[in-house]
Amino acid sequence: MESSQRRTRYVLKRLFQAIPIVFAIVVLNFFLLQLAEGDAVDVLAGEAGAATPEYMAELREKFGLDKPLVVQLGVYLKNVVMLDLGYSFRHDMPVSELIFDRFFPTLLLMTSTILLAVGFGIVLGLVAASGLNTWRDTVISIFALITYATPLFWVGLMLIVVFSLNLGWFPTSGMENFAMFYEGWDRVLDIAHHLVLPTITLSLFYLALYTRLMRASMLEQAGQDYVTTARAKGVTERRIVFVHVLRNALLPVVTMAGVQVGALIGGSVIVESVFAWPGLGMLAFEALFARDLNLLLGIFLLSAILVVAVNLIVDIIYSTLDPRIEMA
Amino acid sequence: MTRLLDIKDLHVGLPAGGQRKYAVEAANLHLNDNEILCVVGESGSGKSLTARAIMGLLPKPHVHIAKGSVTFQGEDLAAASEARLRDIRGSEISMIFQEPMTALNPVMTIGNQIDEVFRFHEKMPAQERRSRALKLLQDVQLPDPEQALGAYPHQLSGGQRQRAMIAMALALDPKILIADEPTTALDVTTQAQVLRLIKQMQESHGTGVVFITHDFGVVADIADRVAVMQNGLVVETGTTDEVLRRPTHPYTQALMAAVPSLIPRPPRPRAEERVLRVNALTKTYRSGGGLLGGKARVVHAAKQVTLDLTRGETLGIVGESGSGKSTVARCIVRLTDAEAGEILLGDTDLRPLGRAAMRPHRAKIQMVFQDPFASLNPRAKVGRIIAQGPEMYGASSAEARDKALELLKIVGLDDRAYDRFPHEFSGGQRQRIGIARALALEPQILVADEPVSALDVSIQAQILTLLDEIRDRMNLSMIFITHDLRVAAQVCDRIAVMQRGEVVEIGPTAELFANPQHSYTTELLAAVPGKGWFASETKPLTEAS
Amino acid sequence: MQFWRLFSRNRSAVMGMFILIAIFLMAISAPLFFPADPFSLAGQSMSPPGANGFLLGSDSLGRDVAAGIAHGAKTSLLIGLLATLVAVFVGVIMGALAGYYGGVIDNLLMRTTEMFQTIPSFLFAILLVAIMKPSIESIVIAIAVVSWPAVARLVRGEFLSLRNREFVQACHTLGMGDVRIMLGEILPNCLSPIIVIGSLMVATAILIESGLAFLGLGDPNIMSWGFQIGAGRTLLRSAWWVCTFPGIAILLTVLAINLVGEGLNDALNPRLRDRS
Amino acid sequence: MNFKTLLMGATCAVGLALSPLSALAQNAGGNLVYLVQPEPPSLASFLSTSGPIGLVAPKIYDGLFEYDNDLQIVPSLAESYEVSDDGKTITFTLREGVQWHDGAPFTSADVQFTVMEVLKQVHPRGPNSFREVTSIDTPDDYTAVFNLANPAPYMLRALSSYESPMVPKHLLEGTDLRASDLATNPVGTGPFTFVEWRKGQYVRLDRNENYWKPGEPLLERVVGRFIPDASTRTAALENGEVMYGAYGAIPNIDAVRLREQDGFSVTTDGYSMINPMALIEFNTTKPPFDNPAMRRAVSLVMDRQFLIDNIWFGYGKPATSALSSSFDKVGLYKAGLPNYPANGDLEAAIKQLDDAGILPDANGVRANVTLDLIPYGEDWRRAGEYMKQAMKPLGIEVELRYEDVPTWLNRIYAEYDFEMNVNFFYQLPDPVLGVHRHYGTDQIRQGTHFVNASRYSNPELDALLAAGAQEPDPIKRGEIYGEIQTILANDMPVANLFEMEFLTVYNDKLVNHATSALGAYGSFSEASITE
Repeated sequence: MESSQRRTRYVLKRLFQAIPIVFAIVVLNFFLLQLAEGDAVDVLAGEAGAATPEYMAELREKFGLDKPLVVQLGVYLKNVVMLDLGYSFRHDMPVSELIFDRFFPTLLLMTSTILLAVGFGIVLGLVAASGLNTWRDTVISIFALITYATPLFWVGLMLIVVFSLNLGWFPTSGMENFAMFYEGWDRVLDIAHHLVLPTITLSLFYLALYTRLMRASMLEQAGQDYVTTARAKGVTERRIVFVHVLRNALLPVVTMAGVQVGALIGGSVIVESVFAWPGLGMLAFEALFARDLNLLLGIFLLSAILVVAVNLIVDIIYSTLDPRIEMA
Repeated sequence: MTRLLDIKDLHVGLPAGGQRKYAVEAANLHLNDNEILCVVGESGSGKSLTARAIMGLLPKPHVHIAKGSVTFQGEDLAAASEARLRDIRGSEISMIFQEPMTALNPVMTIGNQIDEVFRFHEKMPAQERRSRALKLLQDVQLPDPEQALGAYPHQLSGGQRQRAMIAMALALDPKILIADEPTTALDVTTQAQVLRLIKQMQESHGTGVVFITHDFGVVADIADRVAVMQNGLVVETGTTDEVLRRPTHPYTQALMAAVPSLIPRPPRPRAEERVLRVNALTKTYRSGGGLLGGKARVVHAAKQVTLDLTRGETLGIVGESGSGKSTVARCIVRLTDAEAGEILLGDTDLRPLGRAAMRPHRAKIQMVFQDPFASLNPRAKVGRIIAQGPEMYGASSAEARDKALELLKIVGLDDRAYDRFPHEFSGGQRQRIGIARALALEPQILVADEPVSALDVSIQAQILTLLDEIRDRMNLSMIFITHDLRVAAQVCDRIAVMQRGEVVEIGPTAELFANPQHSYTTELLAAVPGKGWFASETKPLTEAS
Repeated sequence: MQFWRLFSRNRSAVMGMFILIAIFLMAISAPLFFPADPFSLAGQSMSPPGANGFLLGSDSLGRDVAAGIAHGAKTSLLIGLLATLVAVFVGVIMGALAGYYGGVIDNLLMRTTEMFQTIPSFLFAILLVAIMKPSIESIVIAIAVVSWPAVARLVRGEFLSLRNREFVQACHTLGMGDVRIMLGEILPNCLSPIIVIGSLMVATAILIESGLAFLGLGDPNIMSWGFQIGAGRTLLRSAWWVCTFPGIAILLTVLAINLVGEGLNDALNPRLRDRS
Repeated sequence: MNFKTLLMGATCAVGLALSPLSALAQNAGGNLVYLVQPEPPSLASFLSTSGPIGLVAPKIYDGLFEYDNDLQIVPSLAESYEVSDDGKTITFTLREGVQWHDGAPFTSADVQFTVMEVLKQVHPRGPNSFREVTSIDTPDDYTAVFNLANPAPYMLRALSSYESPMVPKHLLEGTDLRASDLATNPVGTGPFTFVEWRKGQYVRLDRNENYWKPGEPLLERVVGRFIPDASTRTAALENGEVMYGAYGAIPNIDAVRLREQDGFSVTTDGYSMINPMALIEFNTTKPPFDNPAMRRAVSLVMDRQFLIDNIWFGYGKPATSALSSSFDKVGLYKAGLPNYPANGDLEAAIKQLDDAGILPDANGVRANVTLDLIPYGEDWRRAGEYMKQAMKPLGIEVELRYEDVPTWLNRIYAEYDFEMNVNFFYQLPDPVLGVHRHYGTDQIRQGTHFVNASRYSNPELDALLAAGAQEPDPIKRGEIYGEIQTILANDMPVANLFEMEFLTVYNDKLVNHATSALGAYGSFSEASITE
């Protein structure tokens, strides 16, 4: 009872601490975006073909862009506190609705990527470490480095060419088959089918990181005293690796996975672009170039909250993996 | 009496290209049942590798048995397969290590770690494994065995962890227990308890024990037979009595001579001039707490500590880890800010001084640190380390250089040391450099925080002698922090005993040793290993070497 | 030299270093071998490698891909190095102050660092470049801004552990000033991890630059590998060489830097020294 | 001049629907997925002429007319029209029995409301197209009488579903048009009804069962997909995931490749209404381009054919005048003007500058200029890179500037902070609609996009433009525009580069998708997928 209570208190404390950070991010980005030339109205008018200055002034008034900056920021922050993310200038709908619509695909891609990258990274790192300085180690290290060093979009396009066009195994892009609009389990399968290539592309980039980290971590742990103790107890090498070393070696990997989540939302812009995956990264990218301030701030806000939440989850996972960590 | 183990002509090979070809050379040792063989030696003597070679636990692949045999009940372990060794380890021969914190897997419960021994060697139901583990923990006298079973290593104290390690090692009633410095990381009182436990367990099970240690006190307390190692060679073997009382090899003789006597040296007259007075010094550490954070943990590191120091005197502060002795030292040199009390240097209270106000007084109190490896900047040359003090206080670089060279000579190093980096020196030499640095500012008071505890016993004696010489030559006053009562007996004029942040007793060394007033002092004195073995034979330190 | 002996034990690191040296030489000697402006329309467009006197082919405007790679090497390395230098500079200052002083300063600086780490970094880089308008300077600044927090955290950790080391305390007892302790005593002792993280950061910076270029945020006036890839990506299916060769150049460079980084890590990290 | 009454029965449309191909396709039905690039900001085609809106909205809305590939009028919501002798009254007879997607009947009141309250008020080009319309009478539900101040022959070319969609009065009247729900949930009379728009993914339209054209639409469903990356769009087309891409959705380089493959076709049909022209705008108010010689020199040095061949892969036609050569059909285009060499003429350009006294300095540099590039895709960057190289031998050192859309729009049309700018304009079916906005003094409208950013002002030209707009006689009108083109060829406030040819790339299984002059901005009502 006591530990769950402490955990709750810890979670609350962390969330409480995150509030100023999230707000600082919003304010920072708000002012940064003010430095950009042109505004949402310019874009809308430019796209519309021609618009009179009167019409544009009218639009600015409607969007509240004619007010002093501080007032705009104040209004925005007030709304955020009331859980209202405002209205997207460009899409003409509430930001929360837009973001919500993209949240699921983002989460899907993020989760599958992390799972794949971390999962394979752990396996490869383990294999490499257990065959230190053998051909296995070398091949894995070089493979990991090459996947990391190859520009992401190049990998993506090549995967499309090979697996979609030449082999016909996977669809080129999108999240669903838009000719058929499947429902039920067919839809789940369809989405999974569409998820394969973007996930592989994105995780290839992160794979190297986890492989290397896992390898180094395994090596470091393998040199620890408790491994000698286990050996002195007559425990098999297999158990030493999989029970003793693995659990300790996972700790830094888990930490890294938490740190990566933030990068992943932004880092997926290219993959989302190449595979037309309807994620938040692309939405943010478009919002930036449309000067859709509310939308962009909303996305930054959400991603900040997401990062905080994921870090919290990672901390909790960490504390179950490592009994030395007490949450206080 | 059965011969359990026979080591013949053991050579442990080191990686090619190193300074030495063998870490252990032509070692011949044997072990009978129901006896404790102590392998004793200084660092680099090869004692630990000998122990590991028995178990086939040499750090692979570079260190290996190059030659010789390790016969265990008629079977040559040096030639045994890994699978066979695995069968033997834990069941027939088991091992305990120096640092139980790192030797236990931090993310596994004690119960699980003991359980593994059963699982890998015998088939028995989980229920039985558990009850046997519980029994083991009871046998090693852990206060709450039930709870210890589910505890993680970090939740136990150092002594408890080592008890758990012993329980694990004895789980299957092995014929041989190899103990690699099992008490070195423990406080004296705990050490005494653990040694007692090992002895008890050994006697009740009839186990043969190979006990590795550097401490002759421990050897004296526990060993049946002793093997002395130096630079990979076994230089002398024999019964404890033979080796300790009638050493034949010069190295053994020198080592024995270097063990400081527990009999305090003769008192010296105490000067009138008080150079330092510490009044009611208080320091509290807090951790945790804060916003929504729950209760803060409070540790009283120094509680109303009062001391004084006269010119030319050495005041010892003695205590176990966590007693607050280092905190007091750090407060005095103003590395830590005490929250109450006075530190009177002459008439100036140093405690409330800010950084700038403190600066002119800095030179008067200097410090010598414990760890000769951590206390010198690895990226700075020795000359700079020593000379930068005088330079900061206005000496020209030529003056500072001359000063540094002079100090090098005083601490027994030659001029060439000036342009070298710390890693080119041995531990004892580095400690000399540390002393030279402290002396460079010509201080009145030298605070030495465990200056010899990281050193081998022969080096330790040299450094203690050096400190003594310097004190006399420069008319220094010294505060000497140590956990080792033998050292304290030979260095200190007066001793303050600290426990949990408080000075429980303070007085002249001889009086304190002869007639301790506080029960804790008595306890400490009682726990000193090897009492009675050396006291009568060894001469006072000042006349040795 | 000890360092070199340790470094050269790692064969792949030595190989990486040779690749890197070759790339450096290429960057320096580009004007010798390709004296013309790499943007100049040198001949028949979309020539495959080897044809029409183009070693690595030409792009849709007839620009020499090989010349672009040679001249682009300078830009890409420059962006990588400059961005890393800026990031390391900022990161060291922030991390050193936070780690050395602790307390409120640490809290404040680390919250700031955390904030920058909470913002999706690539997106933030895009935003900065878009706001400052695409140019070498803005790309360098953007990459530095998203990279420094990692350095700051590392340096903070090092300072945190080193500030309580006895040699630092010895300096305190000598009455040495904070700045001198930080710069003269502590910093030299955490150079190794900084060098390692810095070397990897150069590689990451080059990748970020190519990513920005892919999204159309490169400097249009300066030849870089990112530019070539951005300009050649639509040709990937028809004239693979236009974007593949710069891609390989990036791959080799990033690979080489990583190998060297790993080698540095092995050579500079004493904990790993005894292995392999 | 009198316009004759054109009477067109429904027979024509019925005839088409009964053609054997369509009959076959009708059985097949099918779902068409096509490319919409980029994702439209809204679907309010009555508010915005943004290109991607045109790819979706005309499937939902109808206009009064459609236009066939020869730009001839085809009846749509208007079955016929009649122009009075003085050209000032146009009477439209509307189709009976047409329903909005929500079931309400379409009547003349909708036409009146659409033109007077919507298009004339909030449509970007509406105020220009309908500027002569003073009122609309609705004597009955199926008759709409347009009363004009002056004859406006060009207006009849602006009544397509793309240019002037008919919108439902009953849903819009009394609402804020600019914040209308119709922008994201459109209701029209067109062949497809709006179902769903998932941002970032697709917009889905299903067959309108009550469409007024018998037997149409043939397709069950039309889905517009948004794929940001060009290479992926091509891959999706090759893979059969999408079947149709227009307006540069498929890069020319890929189109050229697909053209050679079985199963895919490339066409330039379907763009005759828009007449796109690539060009350079000069800032004529400040040095160095305040000097016409500089502007002429730039126009002279450009190898237009190089741009077409190497960046647009053969699609396009070198510009030879301020007007597109497609206006030749209506007699407005003038050939043989100077300063538009197809392959560039460096010597002539140098001579221009030498004669004007703009001489190179010691380094051979005559001017340092910044060239802004329209941020609408890679091709324009390539064009800029070419131009930079092309101007170098002329002694003009160019710095390229590539900014995002809002920054660029702001710079060119609000701040006027530029020297030369690469851009493209739609010249549209009549110069009044698409060309006048470049050159008229009245079109110097700070803050309004895609108008006279050169700030070229020439009273003589203004007078000619005004005359050209109102001249009903084609011969005279041709003469007026001939003069206009001569002046512009000399003053060159804008250097036209080439007449762009947009490409539609499609899967051969898709048939009858290009039956109107609007091409991709058409309705797809006759399109079908064959197996």
